[in-house]
Amino acid sequence: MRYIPVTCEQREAMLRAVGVERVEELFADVPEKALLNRPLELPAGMSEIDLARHLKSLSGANIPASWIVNFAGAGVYDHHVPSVVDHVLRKPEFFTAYTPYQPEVSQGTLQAIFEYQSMICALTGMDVANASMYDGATAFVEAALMACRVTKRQKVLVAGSVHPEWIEVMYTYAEAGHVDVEVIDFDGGRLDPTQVADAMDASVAAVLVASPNFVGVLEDLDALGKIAHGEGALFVVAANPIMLGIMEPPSTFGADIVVGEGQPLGNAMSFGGPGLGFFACRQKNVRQMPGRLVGQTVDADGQKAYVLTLSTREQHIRREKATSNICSNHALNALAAGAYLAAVGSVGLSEIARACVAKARYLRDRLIETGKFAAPWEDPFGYEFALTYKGDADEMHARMFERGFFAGIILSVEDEHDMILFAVTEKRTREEMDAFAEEVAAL
Amino acid sequence: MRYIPVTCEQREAMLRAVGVERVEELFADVPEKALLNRPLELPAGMSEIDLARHLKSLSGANIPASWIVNFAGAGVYDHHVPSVVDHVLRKPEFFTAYTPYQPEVSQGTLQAIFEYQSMICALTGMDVANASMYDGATAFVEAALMACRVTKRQKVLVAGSVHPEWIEVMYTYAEAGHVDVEVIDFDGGRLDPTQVADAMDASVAAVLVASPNFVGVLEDLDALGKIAHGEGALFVVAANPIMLGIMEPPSTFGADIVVGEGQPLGNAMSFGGPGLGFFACRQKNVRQMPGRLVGQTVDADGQKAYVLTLSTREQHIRREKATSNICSNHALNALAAGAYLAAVGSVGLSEIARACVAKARYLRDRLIETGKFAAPWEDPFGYEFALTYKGDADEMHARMFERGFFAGIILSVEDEHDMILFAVTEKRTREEMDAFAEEVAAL
Amino acid sequence: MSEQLANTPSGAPLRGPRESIFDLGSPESSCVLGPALDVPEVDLSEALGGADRTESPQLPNVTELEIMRHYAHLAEMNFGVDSGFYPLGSCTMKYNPRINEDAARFDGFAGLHPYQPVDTVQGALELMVGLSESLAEISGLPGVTLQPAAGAHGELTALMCFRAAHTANGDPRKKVVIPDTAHGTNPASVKMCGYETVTIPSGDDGLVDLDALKAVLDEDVAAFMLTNPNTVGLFDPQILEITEAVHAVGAFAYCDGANLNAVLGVTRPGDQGFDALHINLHKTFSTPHGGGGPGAGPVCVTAPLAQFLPGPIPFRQSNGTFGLNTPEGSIGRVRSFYGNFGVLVRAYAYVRALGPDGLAEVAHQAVLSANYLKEKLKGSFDLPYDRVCMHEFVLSGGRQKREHGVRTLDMAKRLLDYGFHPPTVYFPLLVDEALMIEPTETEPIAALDAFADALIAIAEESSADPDLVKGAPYTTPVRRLDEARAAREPVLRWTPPA
Amino acid sequence: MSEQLANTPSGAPLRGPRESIFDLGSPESSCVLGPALDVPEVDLSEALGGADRTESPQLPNVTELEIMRHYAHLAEMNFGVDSGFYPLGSCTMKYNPRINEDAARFDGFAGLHPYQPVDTVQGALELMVGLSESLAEISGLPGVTLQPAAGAHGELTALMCFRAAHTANGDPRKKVVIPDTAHGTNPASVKMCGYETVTIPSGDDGLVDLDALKAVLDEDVAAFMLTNPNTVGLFDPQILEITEAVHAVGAFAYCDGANLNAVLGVTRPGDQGFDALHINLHKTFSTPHGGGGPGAGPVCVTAPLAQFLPGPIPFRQSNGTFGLNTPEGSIGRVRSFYGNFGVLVRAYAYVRALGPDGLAEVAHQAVLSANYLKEKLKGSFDLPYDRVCMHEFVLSGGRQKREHGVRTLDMAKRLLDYGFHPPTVYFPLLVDEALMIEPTETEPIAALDAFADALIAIAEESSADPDLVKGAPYTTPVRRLDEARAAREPVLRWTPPA
Ligand SMILES: Cc1ncc(COP(=O)(O)O)c(C=O)c1O
Ligand SMILES: Cc1ncc(COP(=O)(O)O)c(C=O)c1O
Repeated sequence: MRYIPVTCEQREAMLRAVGVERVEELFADVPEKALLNRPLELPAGMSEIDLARHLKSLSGANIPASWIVNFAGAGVYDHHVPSVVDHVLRKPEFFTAYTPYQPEVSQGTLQAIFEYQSMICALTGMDVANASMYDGATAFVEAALMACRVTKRQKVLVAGSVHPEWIEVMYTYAEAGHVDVEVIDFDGGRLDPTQVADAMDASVAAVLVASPNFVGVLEDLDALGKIAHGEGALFVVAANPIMLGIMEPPSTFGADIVVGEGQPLGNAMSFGGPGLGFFACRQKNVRQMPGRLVGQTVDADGQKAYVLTLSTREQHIRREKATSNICSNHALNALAAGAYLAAVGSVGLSEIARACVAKARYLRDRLIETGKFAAPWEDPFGYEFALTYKGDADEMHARMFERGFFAGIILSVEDEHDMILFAVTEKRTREEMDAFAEEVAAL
Repeated sequence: MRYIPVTCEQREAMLRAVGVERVEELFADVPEKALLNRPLELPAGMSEIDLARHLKSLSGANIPASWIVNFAGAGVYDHHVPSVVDHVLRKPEFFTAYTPYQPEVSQGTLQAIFEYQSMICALTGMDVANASMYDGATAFVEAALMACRVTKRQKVLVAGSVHPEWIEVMYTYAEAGHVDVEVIDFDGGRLDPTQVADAMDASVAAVLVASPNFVGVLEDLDALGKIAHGEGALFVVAANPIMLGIMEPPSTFGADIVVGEGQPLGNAMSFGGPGLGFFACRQKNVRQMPGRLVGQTVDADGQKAYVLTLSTREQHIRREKATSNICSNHALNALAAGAYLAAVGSVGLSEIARACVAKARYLRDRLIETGKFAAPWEDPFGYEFALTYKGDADEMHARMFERGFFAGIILSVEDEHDMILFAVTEKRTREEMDAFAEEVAAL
Repeated sequence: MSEQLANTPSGAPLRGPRESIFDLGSPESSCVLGPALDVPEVDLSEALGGADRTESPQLPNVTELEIMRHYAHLAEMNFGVDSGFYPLGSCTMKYNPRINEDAARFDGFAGLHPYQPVDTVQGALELMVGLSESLAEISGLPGVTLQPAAGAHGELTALMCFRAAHTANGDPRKKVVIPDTAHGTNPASVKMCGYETVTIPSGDDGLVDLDALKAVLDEDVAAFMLTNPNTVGLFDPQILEITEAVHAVGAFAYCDGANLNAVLGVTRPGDQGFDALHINLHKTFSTPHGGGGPGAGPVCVTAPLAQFLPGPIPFRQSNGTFGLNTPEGSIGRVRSFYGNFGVLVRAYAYVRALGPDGLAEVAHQAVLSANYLKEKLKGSFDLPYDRVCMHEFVLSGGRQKREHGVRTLDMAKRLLDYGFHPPTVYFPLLVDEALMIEPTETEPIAALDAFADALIAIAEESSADPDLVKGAPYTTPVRRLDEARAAREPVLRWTPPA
Repeated sequence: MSEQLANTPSGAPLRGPRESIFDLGSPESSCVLGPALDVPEVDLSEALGGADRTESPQLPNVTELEIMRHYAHLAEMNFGVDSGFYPLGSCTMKYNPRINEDAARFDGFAGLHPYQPVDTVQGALELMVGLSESLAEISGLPGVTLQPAAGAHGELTALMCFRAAHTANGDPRKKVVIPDTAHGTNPASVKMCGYETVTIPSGDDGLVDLDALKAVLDEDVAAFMLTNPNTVGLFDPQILEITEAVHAVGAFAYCDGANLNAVLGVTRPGDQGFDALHINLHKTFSTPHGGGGPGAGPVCVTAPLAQFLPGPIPFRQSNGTFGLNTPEGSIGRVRSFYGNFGVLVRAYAYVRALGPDGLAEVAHQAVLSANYLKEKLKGSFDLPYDRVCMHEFVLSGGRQKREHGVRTLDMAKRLLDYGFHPPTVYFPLLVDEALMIEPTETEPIAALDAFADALIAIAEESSADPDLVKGAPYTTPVRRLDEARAAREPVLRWTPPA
């Protein structure tokens, strides 16, 4: 049988050693009523050849965005993954290991995560980063929960310009837990700091914003940070890690917690998962931080070595008093992010981010030039921007997909003002953008 | 610069340490007239992103046979490669190593090759197998050369039913060297042993045959071996390694040397290269064998260990007296073959070979049923067979390719008797074969 | 020999601590640069409204060679299932099939954007529906969400559904009951879901004390969470009574499915009376643990609870195509997008590879292998629950501690010298000096025998030469770590040498 | 510590000899079986005319887990470029870029059958033409065949072309001249091509002794083969005189291009007067060595020789498409199909990645790094040719042998303890106790420094404690091997235990 090395004779010998005749006897504790007593109703098992064919056919029933000219972003970005990254991930000593509970034989994972933590600190300007969260959305929610613990307050102000799915997740958790969520109205472009100031009071545990925000615009972090701190709340910033290669780190604007979706750092789009939640904060709040942390120490011979640490924050020690219930996290995605950042380095990351920014502007200009698109606002942005489309966006989108273009993401459909969100990564070429603009114009 | 870690400052320091000012000074030995003194006329270097796009577009300009319904064989076969094989090959400790000259840090390669040698012996029934040759064709020629050395004779009889490219290679080497080649006429189906017997005399060093032969038919090895041995010649058999899972090993029929193309054992088709020449012979002739050999010995602590051995046969020691000029061989392809044979085991290999044989018969019957094909002979065959086509084979082939079928290989075009060679591996399904037969019938 | 070893600088083939990647390379180098810019440059300060960086982030600057060597050395210091036997109880460290790794990387899966038009991702949705249907059949619980990113996330999701159901009934509740053998994520999830944890002690037999349970069950209890088979490796024979008692007070019975491997195709949580279950695909369904994730923790629920599941949920439309849909009463999203799709691909491939017979055989062999190992070891260690076990069993190092002052931790470390990954230790808390051993079905009998021999040898060493065991490990890349120092003076990031 | 080591059975994390794969598993298991048979079974004996197997071949029967573990352990015992510095002279052990590995595996390359219709393999042919054109430009020799499978195969191919050319001229010849520094494949190829080898001694400066060469050149000489830069790492400054002298007697000048890395974009063999050259793509063009291949040994020749090249040769047609063609006077095929295509893909990617500037920089840095290392080491070892070297240089361990009885082999083995792969030793034969060191351009300066420190330390150990060095290595998976026994009582295959 596939993946099971024990042969019939060996099985007989094992049964004898255990003192039973049939393996079914070992399940005597299962009440008769609860026994299935029939085979599972599932398709029969497959040989590897048949399985490979089946999986190829399922994957062939999709048209991957990565194969066409892809202008979709909205939380998942089509960046180039350097070849080394996957070669690192394929090392079985990494991917077939469990959480590094036995540090003596887990220095590989531990050191890699320690290095990842250090890189996230370098990007965000924070003092400490954890070993990973599930994704940007859950990292964002955990930041709100942590802020409540730190401030001993219960209300959070969430910018309406944050990814709508993240806000939904925030509401889901809030429903079940003990956080009150207030979402600051947003009607495009930049968040209005005065609206945040108006909602602010001494009951607020945190102000949570994203910059670039959902529509790609950079928020006025300086103003927002001051508003948060003015009432003793924490300032939580969700950032795009590629943009952090060329943007001032959120620490500059007083951020207390920086989170984000780390997928752009060497992780495949993979239909939206697994991604990578990165999470970083100030040293002083480290004991309220959720998630795993790797620290440096020495071994019995005095050699430098790494180990999971500060675990008294965690569920396996503190149970219901833990800072989070997280156990398995996204270590391999963090490994990818570390390998990615090592591969690009500070020079490469800044070149990549600059290319994205320059190309996004190029496409925006070209599309506006066609006369079919208009800019709804003129705020500074990264490599994602929204335009209104003078026509039926759904139809345009469908027709362009047939032609091999993923024409961004339709945000809203409103007579002659359908709004579309475009992302442009370093993978896009001028040629592709020109072709897209021309074809859209010709529709 | 890509792949070069030395920075400008470091380069300056190195130049100072070496005592020159400019790196050009290090090339002072190159006569002025021989200096290029201009940049090479090549396309400018590319970033990895651009390179990846370029390579994707080149590969996209091909229609891989592996993606369509492929009935082509003729020396390269579309077998399933178990997933583990490539995972083994991707281990950098294997693929980034050189020939294992330092056995203390090369036990991985050495043991893997030793195991490969053992598996080839198991399949062929021979006593010794070498670490690999370039491909089946060069292994075949080396077998002829070795037979000349062993017998101290100079003429070889080559079955006309051997792969025509192999015969061409034999002629090329013969031209340059000291072998006289006589090719035994072949006009389809099985070689006629009496023709071989007629050509036989005491000047013949070897009789070389392939079974299955180029048109898939199994030769009468028993008769042929006796003819060879009757005059003191060696009997050289080229075999298909998948078929060796279900066929009597050539040793049974007195083969002295068994060679073949090992591509079917876990190696990609890869447009015909790199393949794998396997080469095995009797113990008594081992010192006349070409190529590398791994042997088992012990280390200073008495532990079992492996090492390249009997190298006094080889060029780096014996120079012009060596048994061959081969140095780099196809070690990684041999590693693939070893991993493949370990993955399938004797049970799996026989299942795979049986499936090929059964499916080949199914397709043959279906095609003959259409009335458009006829069987030119009824000799026993493996999983490859020739049929004549009552129509324009070239046209049929082209039209079927458009429909996603690689309709075998056209051997000869002759009015209403175009001959086509079909191979059917375990990857082909009844559904595909039925579809092919129906579509051909409907042409 | 030891002098020469000491004499030897740490070069490549020696396994030992490595330089940080930050200490390699040099400021200038970068192996992956952006593409040649084919559009006009922009002025960053202007483009970013003045928020451009003034100082570049301190990232390593290395070439590919240095990266590959660095991670090669790190990998060499790691132990995975591919390295050897890994009987980490509760973690089901089975073989991770390679074809699953390949499939997850197919462009047609890995290259999908989550917001692609639905008609361009039909294969992905079909796969998710196929996996959901399989998990429903395996669990006996028809409602499935594939969204949760891990087991703990699944627990929380299920609890949120319970809360929503009770709330919808106008019957909000405050407490969740768990046994003292529960995994730490259970109480932590309870807390995150805004409930209060009530812990009940287990019976001497390691099973649920039904009376103790009944004593705490009341109309304020939202749920009882049970790992079944439980964390001492026993299937609770009173399971039907337990779930009945829970239902009697209008509470839900939750199954922590971390141990589902033991009962695949033998008994289904739904048939045991559970209302909800999370499944760790990274345990039972062979997806790799990745050194700590990503995993996936799908949740299966009864039909009435299905309306509360988080959305969107992929479903099969009447015309045979596939769509995405959010249930009416959904608790909302618990994460972005649809789940850890790359992990789901692997699990799907596993289910299809094995089929019904294969899955049942997994359970049979996992349980047989555990019992086989238990029989071999029970002479040398205390065995708190001496009965037939499921896929894992718990030994106690109590005897070794009492008689020789050797602790379970010492023996675990000593196992490293023998080339084995240690079992889970000190969990469940219930058992003194616990060693929780889960061999899984994918281990050859030779590995089981060798492991048993090693552990028995260590038991002998513990009496013959306790200090030897207490000083272990000796042969690992690093020796025992100063964990106290790590926590006392936390160094959580690299900093440039002063 | 050594007792505990000794005490420790060989488990997974310990590096040391492993069981044979034949000793694992059990007769029944097989991890990859054929597909479910969807056509009628056949009677094998009948189908195969009675030639069906009576006994199944003795292959290992193992599961995937056992395979992956086995090869994981084997890999751990191996040293590759990814493991550390690998200054193996004459082998150009540079970094093997990973994108090249990926590209060679693209379905659109790896899935091609060699007999596909030409219009379905245009991308493959374009790649081959692009590579040929690049190699022609780099070598200054316009005729290119990509067929040869390795350097030695290229040598033979070129010699066959020489033979064909002389024969075509009605001027068949008998001898090929080589210097005593020639690589072993040179005389072996000469012999395989039916020529007689004439070896000339090198001058004291390690270079061609022009007089000695002229003395043997006559109308019976078909060719002179020279590695340039040569195998002691020197570029022969008389190269133009040498090739002129060769041409003067109607012979061909052949360049063994194993050392082309030193002169990429600086000087071209064609411009040095060579008529033919083989290039080891697995050296200069970064394709991995694979533990002994596959490589590729394309041959570049002058325009007049191009007509003799083996076919088929991919070419660019006037309409911009690509075809395959065999030259008129071709020597015929030297192998099946078109060459080691998978290797060609990698080399092509490398040339495109670097471009003209990158290639020249490769040569510059390779030569600079070698000279840098030479300067560091020349104080501690004899340096037979004390002048600027190319990409590699040769030291002699003569001093250590004379003064302390420590041989070059001992020092090479001792380097293993320091974590480095040793240089090439005892080649070229010309130099007593030779150590041939080629750092390549892809090594960081830190690796060069560490290696120099190690070799200097070993020179010191050789005088302070010669036995220490003579007993090395100590820290490798196995210690020094009994090679004599391997040759005396050859065990060349696994046999079942009696
Ligand atoms: C019994 C039990 N429950 C829950 C979990 C948590 O699962 P995860 O790590 O996937 O969040 C674990 C993991 O170890 C477990 O063993
Ligand atoms: C100088 C020289 N010539 C020829 C060769 C032979 O090349 P290959 O191993 O590719 O056949 C080598 C390989 O080491 C070499 O160093």
